[in-house]
Amino acid sequence: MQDVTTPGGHWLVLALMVPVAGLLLAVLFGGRHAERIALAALPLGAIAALAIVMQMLSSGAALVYCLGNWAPPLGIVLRADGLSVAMMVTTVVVLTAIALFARIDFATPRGAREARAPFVFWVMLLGVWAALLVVFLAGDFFTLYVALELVAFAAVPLVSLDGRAETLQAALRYLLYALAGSVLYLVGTVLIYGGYGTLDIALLADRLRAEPVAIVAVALMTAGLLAKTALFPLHLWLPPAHAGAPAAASALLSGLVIKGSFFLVIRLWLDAFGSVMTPAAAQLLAALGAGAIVVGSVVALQQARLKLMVAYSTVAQIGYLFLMFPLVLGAASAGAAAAALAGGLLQAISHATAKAAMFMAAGLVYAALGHDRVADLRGAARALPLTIAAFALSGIALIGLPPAGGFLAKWLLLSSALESAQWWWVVVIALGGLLTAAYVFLVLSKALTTTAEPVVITPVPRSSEVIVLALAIVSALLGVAALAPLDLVLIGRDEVMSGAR
Amino acid sequence: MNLVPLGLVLDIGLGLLALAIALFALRTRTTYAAAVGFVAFGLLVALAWFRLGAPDVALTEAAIGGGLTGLLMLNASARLRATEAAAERERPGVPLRLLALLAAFAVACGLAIAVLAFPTPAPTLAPLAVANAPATGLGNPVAATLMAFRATDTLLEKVVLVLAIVGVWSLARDERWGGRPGRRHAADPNGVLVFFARLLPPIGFVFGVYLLFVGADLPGGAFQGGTILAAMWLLAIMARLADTPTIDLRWLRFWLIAGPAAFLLVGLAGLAFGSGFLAYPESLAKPIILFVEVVKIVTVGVTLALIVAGPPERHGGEGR
Amino acid sequence: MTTSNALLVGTLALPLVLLAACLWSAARDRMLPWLVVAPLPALLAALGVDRGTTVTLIAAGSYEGVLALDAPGALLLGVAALLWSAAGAYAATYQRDLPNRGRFAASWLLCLTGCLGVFVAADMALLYLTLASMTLGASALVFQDESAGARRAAGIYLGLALAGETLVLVAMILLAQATPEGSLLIRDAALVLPSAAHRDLIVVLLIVGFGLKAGLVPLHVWMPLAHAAAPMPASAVLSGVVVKAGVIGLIRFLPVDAGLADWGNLLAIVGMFTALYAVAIGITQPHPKVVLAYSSVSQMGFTAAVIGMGIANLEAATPVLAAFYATHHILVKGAMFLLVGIVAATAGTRLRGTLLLAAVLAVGLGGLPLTGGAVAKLAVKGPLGSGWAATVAYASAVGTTLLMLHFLRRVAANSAAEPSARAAAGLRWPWLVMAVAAIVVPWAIYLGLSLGTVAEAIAPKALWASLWPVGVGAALAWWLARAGDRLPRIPPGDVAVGIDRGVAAGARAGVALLRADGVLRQWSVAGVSLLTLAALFVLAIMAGH
Amino acid sequence: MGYLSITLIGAGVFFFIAGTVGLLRFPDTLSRLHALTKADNLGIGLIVLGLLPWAADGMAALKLVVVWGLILLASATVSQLAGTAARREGRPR
Amino acid sequence: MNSATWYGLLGATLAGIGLYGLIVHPHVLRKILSFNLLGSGVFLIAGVVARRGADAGLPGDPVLQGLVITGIIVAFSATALAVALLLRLAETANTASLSPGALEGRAGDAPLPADGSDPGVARRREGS
Repeated sequence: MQDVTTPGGHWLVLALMVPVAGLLLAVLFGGRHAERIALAALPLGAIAALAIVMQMLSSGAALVYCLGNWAPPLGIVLRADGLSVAMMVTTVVVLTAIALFARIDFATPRGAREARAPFVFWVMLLGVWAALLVVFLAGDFFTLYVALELVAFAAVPLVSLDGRAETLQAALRYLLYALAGSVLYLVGTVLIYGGYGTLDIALLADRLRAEPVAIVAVALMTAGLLAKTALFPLHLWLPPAHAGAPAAASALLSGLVIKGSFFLVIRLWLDAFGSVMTPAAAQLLAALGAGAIVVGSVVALQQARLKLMVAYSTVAQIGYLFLMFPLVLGAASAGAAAAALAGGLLQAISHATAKAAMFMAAGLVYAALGHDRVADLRGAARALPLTIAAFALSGIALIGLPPAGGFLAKWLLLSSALESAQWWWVVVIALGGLLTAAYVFLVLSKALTTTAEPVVITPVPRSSEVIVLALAIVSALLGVAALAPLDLVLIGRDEVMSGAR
Repeated sequence: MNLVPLGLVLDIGLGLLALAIALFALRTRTTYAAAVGFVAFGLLVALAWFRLGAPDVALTEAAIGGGLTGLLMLNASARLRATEAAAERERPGVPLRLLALLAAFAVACGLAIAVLAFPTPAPTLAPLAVANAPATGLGNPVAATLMAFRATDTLLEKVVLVLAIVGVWSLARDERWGGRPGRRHAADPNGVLVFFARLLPPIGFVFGVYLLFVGADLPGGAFQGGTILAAMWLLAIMARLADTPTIDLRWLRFWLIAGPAAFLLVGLAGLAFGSGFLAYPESLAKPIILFVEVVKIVTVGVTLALIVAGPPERHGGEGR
Repeated sequence: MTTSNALLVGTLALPLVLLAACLWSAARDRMLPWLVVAPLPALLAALGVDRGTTVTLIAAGSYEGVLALDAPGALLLGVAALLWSAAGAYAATYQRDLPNRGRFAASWLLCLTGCLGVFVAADMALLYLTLASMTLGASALVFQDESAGARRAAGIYLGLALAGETLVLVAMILLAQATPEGSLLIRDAALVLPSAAHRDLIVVLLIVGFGLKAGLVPLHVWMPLAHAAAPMPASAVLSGVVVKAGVIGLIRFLPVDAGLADWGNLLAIVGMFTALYAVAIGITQPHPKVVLAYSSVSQMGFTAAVIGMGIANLEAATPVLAAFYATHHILVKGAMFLLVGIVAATAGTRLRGTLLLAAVLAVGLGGLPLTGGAVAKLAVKGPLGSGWAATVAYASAVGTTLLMLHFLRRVAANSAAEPSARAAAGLRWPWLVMAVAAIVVPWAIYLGLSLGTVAEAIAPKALWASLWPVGVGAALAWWLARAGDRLPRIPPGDVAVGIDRGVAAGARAGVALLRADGVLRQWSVAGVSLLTLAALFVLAIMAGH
Repeated sequence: MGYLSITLIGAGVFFFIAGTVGLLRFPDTLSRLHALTKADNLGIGLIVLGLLPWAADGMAALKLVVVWGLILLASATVSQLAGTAARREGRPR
Repeated sequence: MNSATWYGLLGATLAGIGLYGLIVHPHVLRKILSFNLLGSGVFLIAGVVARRGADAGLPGDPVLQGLVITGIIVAFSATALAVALLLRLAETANTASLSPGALEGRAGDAPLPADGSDPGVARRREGS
């Protein structure tokens, strides 16, 4: 169907240009201004995101904007459906929390010369935000390729921010593996163009057939995206990278960056290649997810350091995200497919907020105790009550206990799996929750043990603890909050969902 | 005379030569030899692009693939000679190498099958591009694509360049931040290199600017021009006729973001005046695009040169 | 907002408010005296609120969180609140000088909120929420004195409890798919259960899920460990009330309906087996708290059997009767655990009066005439019917008497050494309140709800029917006192040793997975798997077309 | 006219082949550089001369000559640098 | 067999060589070099697609050629970042391999304190 700019479409451009303009100004002025520009850009971005939400709720359809007034196939469009809006709002919320948390670690004192780490952090924070907005809004596969590269370019320097050999090697490994993934995605894009003459997702949804060109293209693109999302067995780069980065950066990487390429897999499988996808392929993807849950959780249980354990928890939770594909593609009715999709997306949102809070809490523990060996966390709860409370709340959100968003996501995924009689995924979803509970309660039991005399710690600013607790509370109450806007997620997807049949 | 299709013979010869050099670069022991092989390979691929009827891309491939990437590789392999022996010990075992060969072969076959399975007549946007090119005031449809039809891709791509340069700078040591990128090059003041570095840059500069202006209607463009300007500046730096600026200079930061900023301002202006983001009114299209291109060539030149120069390694003081 | 609605909401509101106050360490350290107050709204609600009132707590989108009070719920709520309050008062003195009393108060309130919530939750999501918070609070209580044994017990308890709740969640979702327009109310779910699509699967999930909460064999392993490891007031509450979540679950979800008759029989068989098996293991245990834990397992098995037979015999009054029997068990078991604390803190010479009262209660559990136990056993005669279940009920009465006498002997054995020791007043009066309640309350309920007339209760035939099992039980107990040492030594939690072996095997598998992960994360292996994955996806897609 | 350019280009190709044979046969770096710069520059010169008549117009011819000039300049500089580098590292192999 | 198909197969072969080199070579600079071979191969395939799309008097599809130019520049920036990262790693830990084992026994940067504490923290404690 021919895309044309819908009313209110310009908000998409404004939402996208806030971080890009902020990034450029931050590089131009540098020093203290970088931080202030980033903190000023966040509310603007939030306003733009809310405007888009309002617009979508009123029009009830996806927002489209033809850039430069060139309609596809020649030009490119920005398209925002329910999925992208939900992810945009989540990104702004998590970024605000991370930015407020990072103001302590990456502050530039008044009058001081520009320092490396703060300048790079704030520029890269805006870079990640801009990149993710392009990932969520772009409607053209090549624009999404450039967005993927933007994500990689913004994420890699965050990993090696403190300049130690381990983080440099982790950053290099991450960059190379992400580049391998990008090239596979790029060759897939080229093949699609060769076979069907356009790269616009909406046009491709009607043209793509199960022909050799399309099959090879989607296989390579999927493999590339899974490499960038670090789905098991392609997760070699994630643990050292996310554990090595400073706390605020780890939260950014684990919470938001991997969601970019995951979102692309949704666009690829459910929007463009809906008719090419077969149940067997969906089962294979979810099988990798199940492998990720088991291996990620079991290895997380055996990690000696807290940040590595939380990183492996990310590996496991990523597997959780991919369980929705066989449920959506194998759903009996469009309603069941929509429920599974909403569940999968809510799982991604719940993981974004919970994992960001958990990594920041782990960072605070590291800063306070001077180490993060899980075995020696004794007395941490008494020394850092708010931080351990935040860790517990985000743990509850990951496990999927009510009232967290994870519970509602688990409920939707389970009901969809039960309705389409895919019993093995029911077992995997249930097992995932129990395994997550294992390592969360392992940490909590260690932290809650009291010591004879209180543990001496480096005082950690109370404001950081409050921010982390606030984000953890948001993720713990997401279950209740997400009930009302659940139908928001499915706006603009009805014609696409039916197309997926 | 043309019993034998000469074009095809040339292509196959060129292809086989490129393949031979690629295999040489793959198998040779030292990385320096591989880097030299790679430079030659880059130039051959540029020739292949001419054969594929894409002069714009050939220019880009020659300037960036053969030139700057080759420069990076040669420089890096020279500096990493000490680490080669240690890395050699971690070469994976034969079974793993066989598996890798098999997997790479499978993907290559998949690509080959897909290439052979392309539909005929090949779907193309050429007629659409040619039909709409006049509206952008540009004769060269590739430039029209880059600057008008997919202008946002180009804007984002320049943001990638900004992130790349900040990423490279982020690798500096904390105490070196604010200093001069790259190492201090030693060069004999009246040696051949200095003579060459005094003679070539003016020609290169003229050629770069020429590429910019000719790019509107013939193969060329701001990227290719910018790359040549960057090469000339690097040549001058290597001959110590110039030195990299300290990274905290305001003008440097300005020129780094000038390209994407110009694009953004033009886009927002378009949005404000109702014609749409990055939509140029028919009459003003050419001047706007030229303005953006001029700013872009300076930005691309400065950014690419400093990306190759690397993170700051010297204090501002160690000047000339 | 009528008073009954306010009371109903108050049952959760007060504990939640106190729990929120625990965020501040200053409030947390001074929270202990408030524990006794927390359950009072629930007690008033059980007494004051008329049955059937419902309150919508949260309304978000298509979901409403609803509280309701039905007959069995009110019974259990009232008595549970009484025990929680008494144990709260007990804990105020028992835990007073511990360094982590703040955390004890916080986990106590969390468990209290969840436990009371389970009795009043009317929709499935709220029920799951309350079950989850009860489990978290209970495991924190078990973990209270942070010894290795406590950590192991808490770990096993948490693992099994979460597994049980997951099974219940799956059953709830299956029910939610069958109820009219996906309503989450438990009442609708119970109505639609017999005709639901995967009826048998749902029933199995419910029985195993709630059975694990109630401690049916073989899912009982966590109870002896947890109840022994927890501090005294916590054990009283865990063993007395927390296990009742399983009972209320079975009562609410399994309607008395012809379709479920064979499942009712199966439940009864498992229940009766649990009752006898627990006694057999209990008598070999030296530690009084472990004996009490096995007694709880046995009584829960018996209650489950009552529910099972009620369903099999289509006895309409089963829910109320089973709840009534459970309330009696709450009162007696709570009193017994408090007793253990008092005996340990008092010299042998001063215990004569207390032990005599305890003996009456303990044997009452077996059905001593004129005690609460006798009335309870009389009430459940209806659902049990006259078949094999009735005879086994007698055997269970004998066993319980035997077990309780064994408990009395064990508890009397380890009273305080030096003669002048006397338990603090703060410990003794909650015990007295519970002891009196254990006798008075069952009678009050029996007559109040007119489950039967006084005449039936004191008819000679009924007295004799409840007396002879006590006599046989006493004789067996006398024999056991003589020949006790010849019985085999069984570790508490009997089958739990299997869990340890399982955990060890799991650890070995974990190390293997760790090594596999190390191999997979080598660069070349990851590169090959990236390309192999691409090839696999090509094959997977081609396979479909 | 055609025959003149064919002979010129043929000669140019011949010199290229000679340069390549020299590169392969000569023992050490310096003599290889010698062979390469001499033969190839002459070869490129002859080819450019051969192509001049075929150039579309004056500008194209001028561009060909400029290309020839730049190649001369580049190869001279590179051979000088390569020579000094080889001598400095004392590896005249 | 026309020249477009030949270059397509060439591109596929170069991609295969690039992937093999990327996986097998332990030295990261060789991996980056192989990555560039892979990139050239992929762009060649794009060139073939553009060549087949020659129409309306153009030797090739200009839209795809524009994309390839953007792709080449992005690939170059990635290579430059990777090389800079590699040089800094080699300077810090004088190793150029990705295996964690390479970082254990080395002088270079002060090794991570055995107790797992983060030197960044130690520095920040004295610094601020």
